[in-house]
Amino acid sequence: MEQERDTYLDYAATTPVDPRVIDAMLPSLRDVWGNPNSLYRRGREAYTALEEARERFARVIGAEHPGEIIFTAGGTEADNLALLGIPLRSRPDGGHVIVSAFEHHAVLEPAHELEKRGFDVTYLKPRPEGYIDPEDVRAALRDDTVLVSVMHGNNEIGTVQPIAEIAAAAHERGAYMHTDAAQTLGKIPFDVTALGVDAATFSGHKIYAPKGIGALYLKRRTPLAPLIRGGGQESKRRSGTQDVAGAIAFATAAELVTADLDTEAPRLAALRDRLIDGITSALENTEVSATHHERLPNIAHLIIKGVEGEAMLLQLDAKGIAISTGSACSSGSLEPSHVLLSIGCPPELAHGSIRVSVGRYTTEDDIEYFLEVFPPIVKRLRDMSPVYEKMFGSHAG
Amino acid sequence: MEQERDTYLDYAATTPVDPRVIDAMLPSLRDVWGNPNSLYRRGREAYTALEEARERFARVIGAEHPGEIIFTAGGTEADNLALLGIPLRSRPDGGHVIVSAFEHHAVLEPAHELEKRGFDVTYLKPRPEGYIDPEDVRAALRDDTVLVSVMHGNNEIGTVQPIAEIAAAAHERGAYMHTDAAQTLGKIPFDVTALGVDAATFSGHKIYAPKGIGALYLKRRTPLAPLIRGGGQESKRRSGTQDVAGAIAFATAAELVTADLDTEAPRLAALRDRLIDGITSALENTEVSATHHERLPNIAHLIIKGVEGEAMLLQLDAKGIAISTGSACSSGSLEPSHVLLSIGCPPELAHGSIRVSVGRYTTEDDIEYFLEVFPPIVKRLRDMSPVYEKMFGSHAG
Amino acid sequence: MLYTDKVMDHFNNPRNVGVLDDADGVGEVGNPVCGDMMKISIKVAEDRIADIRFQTLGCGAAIATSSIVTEMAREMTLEEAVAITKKQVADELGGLPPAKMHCSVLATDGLKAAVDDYLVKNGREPISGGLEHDDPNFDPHAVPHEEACETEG
Amino acid sequence: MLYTDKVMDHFNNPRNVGVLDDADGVGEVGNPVCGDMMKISIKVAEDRIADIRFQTLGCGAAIATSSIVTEMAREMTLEEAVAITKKQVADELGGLPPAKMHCSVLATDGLKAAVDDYLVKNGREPISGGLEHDDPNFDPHAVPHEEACETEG
Ligand SMILES: Cc1ncc(COP(=O)(O)O)c(C=O)c1O
Ligand SMILES: Cc1ncc(COP(=O)(O)O)c(C=O)c1O
Repeated sequence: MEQERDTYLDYAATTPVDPRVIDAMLPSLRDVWGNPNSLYRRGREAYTALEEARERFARVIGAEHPGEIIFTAGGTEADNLALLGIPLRSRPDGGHVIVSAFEHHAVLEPAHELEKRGFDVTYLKPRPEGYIDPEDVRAALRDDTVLVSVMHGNNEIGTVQPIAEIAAAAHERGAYMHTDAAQTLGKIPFDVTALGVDAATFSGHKIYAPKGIGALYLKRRTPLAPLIRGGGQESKRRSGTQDVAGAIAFATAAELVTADLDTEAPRLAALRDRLIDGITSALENTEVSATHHERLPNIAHLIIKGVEGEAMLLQLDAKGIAISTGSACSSGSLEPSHVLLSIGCPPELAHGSIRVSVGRYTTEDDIEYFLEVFPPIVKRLRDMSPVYEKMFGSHAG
Repeated sequence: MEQERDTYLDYAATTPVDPRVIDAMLPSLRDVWGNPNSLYRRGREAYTALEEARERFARVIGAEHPGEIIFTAGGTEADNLALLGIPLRSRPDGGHVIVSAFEHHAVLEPAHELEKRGFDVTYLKPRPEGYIDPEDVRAALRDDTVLVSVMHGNNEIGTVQPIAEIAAAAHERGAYMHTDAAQTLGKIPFDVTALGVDAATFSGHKIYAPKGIGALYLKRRTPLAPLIRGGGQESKRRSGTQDVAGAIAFATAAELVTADLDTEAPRLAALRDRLIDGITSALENTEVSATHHERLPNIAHLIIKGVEGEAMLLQLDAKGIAISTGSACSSGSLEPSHVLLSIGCPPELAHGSIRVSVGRYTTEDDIEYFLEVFPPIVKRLRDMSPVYEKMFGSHAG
Repeated sequence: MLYTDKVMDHFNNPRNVGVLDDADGVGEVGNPVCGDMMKISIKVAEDRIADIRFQTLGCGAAIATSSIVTEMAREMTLEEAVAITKKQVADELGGLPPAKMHCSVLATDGLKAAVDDYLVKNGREPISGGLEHDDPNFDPHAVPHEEACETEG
Repeated sequence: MLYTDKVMDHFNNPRNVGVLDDADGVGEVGNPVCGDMMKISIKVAEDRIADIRFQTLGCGAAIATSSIVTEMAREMTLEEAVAITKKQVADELGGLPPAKMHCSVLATDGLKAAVDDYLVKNGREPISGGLEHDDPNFDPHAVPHEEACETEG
């Protein structure tokens, strides 16, 4: 059967849970299940476990104080909390907010909501190379700019933004700085203090922790209106009984991904580069989507001209390979990836994009298998296309 | 050592995770860890697992359609989503909302937020017996009432509200009806269709599932503005990569608590009644806080006059017993329980309240142990009080 | 979002792929900018579809609906062929995810265009009544709210 | 919110509980409506606290701070006794959770009230300078935002 192979190359979408992470969270599910807000022994044990996880996570990201970590249900909630919470508490009557145009929807959607609530939002276009230039941020800043949110590593094209410089520019004009670091923690060196940001988003399931846990780093004294209100947990910034097991899993996972970063990052980068070389040399009319040199080691993003992304994805799936695509079809909308469009990629090419992302369990063998399987799939789909020859020359593939 | 005993009597605060629930979620952590929004096999497997969990949970609560279940990070998020989402989508320019005054903070706090956003909110006082009378709801309804939110089982005093009648009254006037059922699922028969509500809140860690998972039931065609926006998961009503393992755990737990309800409810009620009899006959100046006869089988709530709640809690803790209290001290505020105040309990008595709640693993032995340990603690604290004799007569305890 | 086995079968083993060199009618619909493009060529004999081939650039559903529509149309009269609805195409495949329903329009439109092309080339009146895609009221975004597709991370 | 071991020790084994029958001074502060109430009685010899007892209705911190303040005050001059600050009480216990800091005011206030009571009964001027609790600027709610306590389910 074709499904025998199991070649997972979509680590940017989600990661397997590391068995060590499961082991770390099981005691909390089995024994330390108390409510961390209760005063008796079981509650205190859970509280201690939660606060230990907070300290460990704070240490991993270079926060000065564990109280700067707010545990959330994931990256999306953390993004929403920062994007709505900081402006709404700092300038309840409205002001100006800057976000980059190629943010994750978890940032863009709350930005749209801010517009409905009286804020002016600038959606800053990335440079065609696929990154946000600090000069462009500087030019967009206004006296009433309250927040700048620019993602650290882009989840599609994998480019890394110069966050420290952007944060400095924001601070010069008195704006707070948020960065979505869901894709960078554990991929490149990361330290909130070195970056100088006021807030940063993290997601557990991108770093080998389970789905449903994440965190917002919020520098002390940064104003924040809560998104979820109630019993006042997380120092009144995020109500709801805390997911202690999730927090432990998350802190453990964060320690693990940063511990072997020095050896993993070059290993992943080599796999990524082999993959890109292999594709671009085997197939004509293929290219890397964004040329900016600062990039995540684990994401390869390519335009495969004249083929539709979902079709490639499904054909690869039939061979046991998992990847993702920025084609419209895969998103349920009719628009291809807003990220690709934002860097000037024409829609007809954006429909033919694929993202291949590697991770902890990816081997050279996986890449060679991909390179063996992929070119014939593209050739077959190009052969089936009514327009490939017309649009891209006479020899398909 | 005193801590040898482990008598957990705070099931209304949180519950241990049922080992069967852990077993049910482990495959999803270990193997079915794909992103349910991805198209390839691993994604489809996760999607199928998630949708199966949704169907199972929908069946347990009597929903007509699995799409009526929105998974959230817990009861608090579900309450916030209903309280903000329904009014803000139905009447963006404001209107009238009714909540009972003894709701959980997870309902009251978003209600305050609605006020800030231009809504008129009525905080309906319960009757002194400790329940919400449908006639009072009827009298408070207005033509512009968009939402009525009355909790099913009160988490402190354990009274059960006549939700079906209240929902009928709300619907007569064109208002939507939400109920917070975090404390009732698995304690009393529960069916959203029989209750006739448009929305209902559930929390995993109250029913032997892990913390950090919950759900909002939202009847088809009920308008809802999302609270957390982004990738459009949960049919655009709650973005964020879904906690598949949590959803499976939650559905499993919900099936288990309802499966043995018929035998468990009377067993718990007997334990509760033995506890109440034991306390009130051993100690003078003690009484049940709310007399309303419709009540949860698992919660005993008592006023222990002339003693402060946290002191009782800590003394019991030293004997290995876990309970909770509505005293101010335990909440970090200076106000005692808003629930007790709302039913007319004077603050000096509210400070002396305890909640003892039983559950799946509570035995008769636990109750007898409690009844052995508790009276001497109260006597000792009353002896230490400068005002007990003056206020409550000559013989302390 | 899940495809049925039949969709996957037609996607993985599409029937009647290609171009008929001596086609009597050719229909080309869609637009690469929208990510999908389809070309159908037909041979006609006695006002029935005697042979049929397709080429499609598009997603799994686009390819599967193209494939199945060629199977459905073969041997049909021209009238029957243009009457195939997108719902019939989807039903024949055992259903399509709501967000993919618009793909079946591509297939039926391609067929209609090919039939009309044949008729017009032969000096006859077109019979399809226009393409659904060109209908100003056609809104491919109109997906039932609750079932709209979701995006991945 | 966690209590230190020393708080728990003083809460579980409070020192100097009771009333002195032949007290020279008695201080009663707090209010049952607020959940806490304290009574201190002292014996005074040569303007030093020769003996001391307390009764407290209140939470763990209220009882522990009452207990420790009686230990601290014993043998002190009256002047030294009224000068004990709530911070010293908390420090002596190895710290208190921020939300409980106001409890130490009860203990120091009780002591001040007892000393003043003794002085006034003996025709002398009170020396405590007033109770902190009665200070209109005293805000027991003023807890640092980030460390405020959390409520349980
Ligand atoms: C950059 C980025 N931000 C936010 C998110 C959302 O995080 P989560 O899936 O934990 O909600 C993701 C992934 O989905 C992401 O890649
Ligand atoms: C009635 C009620 N509603 C809501 C909640 C909040 O649920 P969660 O702890 O899952 O956020 C609780 C418990 O804390 C509760 O008892």
